[in-house]
Amino acid sequence: MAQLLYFGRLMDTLGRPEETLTLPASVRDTSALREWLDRDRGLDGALLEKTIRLAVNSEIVADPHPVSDGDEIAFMPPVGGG
Amino acid sequence: MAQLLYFGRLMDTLGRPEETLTLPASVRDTSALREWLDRDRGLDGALLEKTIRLAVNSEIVADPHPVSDGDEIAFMPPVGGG
Amino acid sequence: MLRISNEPFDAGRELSAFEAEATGAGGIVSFTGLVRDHASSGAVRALTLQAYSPMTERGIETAMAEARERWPLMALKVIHRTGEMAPGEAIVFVAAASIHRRAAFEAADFLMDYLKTEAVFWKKEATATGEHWIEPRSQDYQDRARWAKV
Amino acid sequence: MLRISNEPFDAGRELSAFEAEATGAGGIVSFTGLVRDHASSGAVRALTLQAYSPMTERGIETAMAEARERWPLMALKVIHRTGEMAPGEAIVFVAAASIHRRAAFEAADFLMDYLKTEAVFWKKEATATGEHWIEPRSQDYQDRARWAKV
Repeated sequence: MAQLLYFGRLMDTLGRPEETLTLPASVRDTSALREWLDRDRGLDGALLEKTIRLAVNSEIVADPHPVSDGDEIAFMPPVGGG
Repeated sequence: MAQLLYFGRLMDTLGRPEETLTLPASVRDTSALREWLDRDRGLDGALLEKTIRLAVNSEIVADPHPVSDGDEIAFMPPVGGG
Repeated sequence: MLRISNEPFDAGRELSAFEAEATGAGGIVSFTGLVRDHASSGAVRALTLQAYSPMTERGIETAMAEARERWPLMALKVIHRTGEMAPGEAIVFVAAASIHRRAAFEAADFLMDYLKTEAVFWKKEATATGEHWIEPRSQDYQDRARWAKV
Repeated sequence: MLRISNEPFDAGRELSAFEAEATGAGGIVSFTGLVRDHASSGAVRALTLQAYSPMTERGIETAMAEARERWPLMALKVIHRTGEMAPGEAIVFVAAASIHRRAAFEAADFLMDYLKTEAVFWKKEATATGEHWIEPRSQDYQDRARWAKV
């Protein structure tokens, strides 16, 4: 099982802040994960935007980065505090 | 009588913060005042330095500026607070 | 010193505490960011800040270490609120102490630019017209780019 | 708001009061200048600041008006000590509030550069080796020159 976290506006897009699921066998990296999840939820490309970055186990990664069950994978829209 | 004010290090140079005196008849402007007072007190040019500015009645002036009895004349070394 | 917390804080009290720690400093610069009361979509009712710990903390600590490398600082402090805040409440407080004021100004300025564009937070503003996620303005990215090492 | 006084002040308390006045501001920048405890001539025992009223006040008020012309400010405050101070005591406090942080940073920075090089004060530092009048460093004049209108 992988834990997926949805931050910022993606929390609204996905309708939840996080979920735990078993990755399909075809999903071995972040690029495949974006595509599969976007299609599975009918998001029309929202997860494919270049400005959405992924973090695997709390490290921001560049696509494609390996993912597997047991990983914590965060979907991060543009950040900014202050 | 004119009132002379000595600020900053000039307070030490002149040995007092201020004094009231009658200007000699020959002293009609700030340039003449600097020269007369410097010579009178034996200051060896301390009052002739370009960095010493004069204020007449609380307005900084450029030499030579008219002075007369009744004026408040301040001798100001380089300023700076903070 | 870094603190990320849901608890409100008082910028004045933080500055006093910071001054007491900054022994030997000649100048202290502080920045306090406040929840604005007006947005383009109307009066602001609330601002909600979301962080991703410990990534958020790690990023800010790295930026603070970079500031200490770039400028000679006696003390450095960052406080950042998370959770829901009302207009006028303090979101962020940055203070930098140094012997000379230029270093303190630049370090505080640098950290604010980092916090605005790279710190791991997401912001949602609630106004009369609903809730809106806010992302950095292009001006924020331009400000941040001033510090790029050449 | 400008205050020149022989009385000690607390920068944190001044920041809290300023924040309460700065309704609608998004950011507040403050600078606090402290009496240093070490000079090249040894440990500092005291610093004495002399002003020439009302020329000193008039000059600072003119610089504050210029800051308000150059940047959109919601509030602006300058406090300056005079008389004798001990190491660690606050000499000067400048605070600027604006909608966006850049204006607040620049206005506070600008006023400090004015205060360091053009404000009508004279400073005397007392150390173990005696008393020394301090004049602006060349760095202070360079900092001030950044704001020249071209």
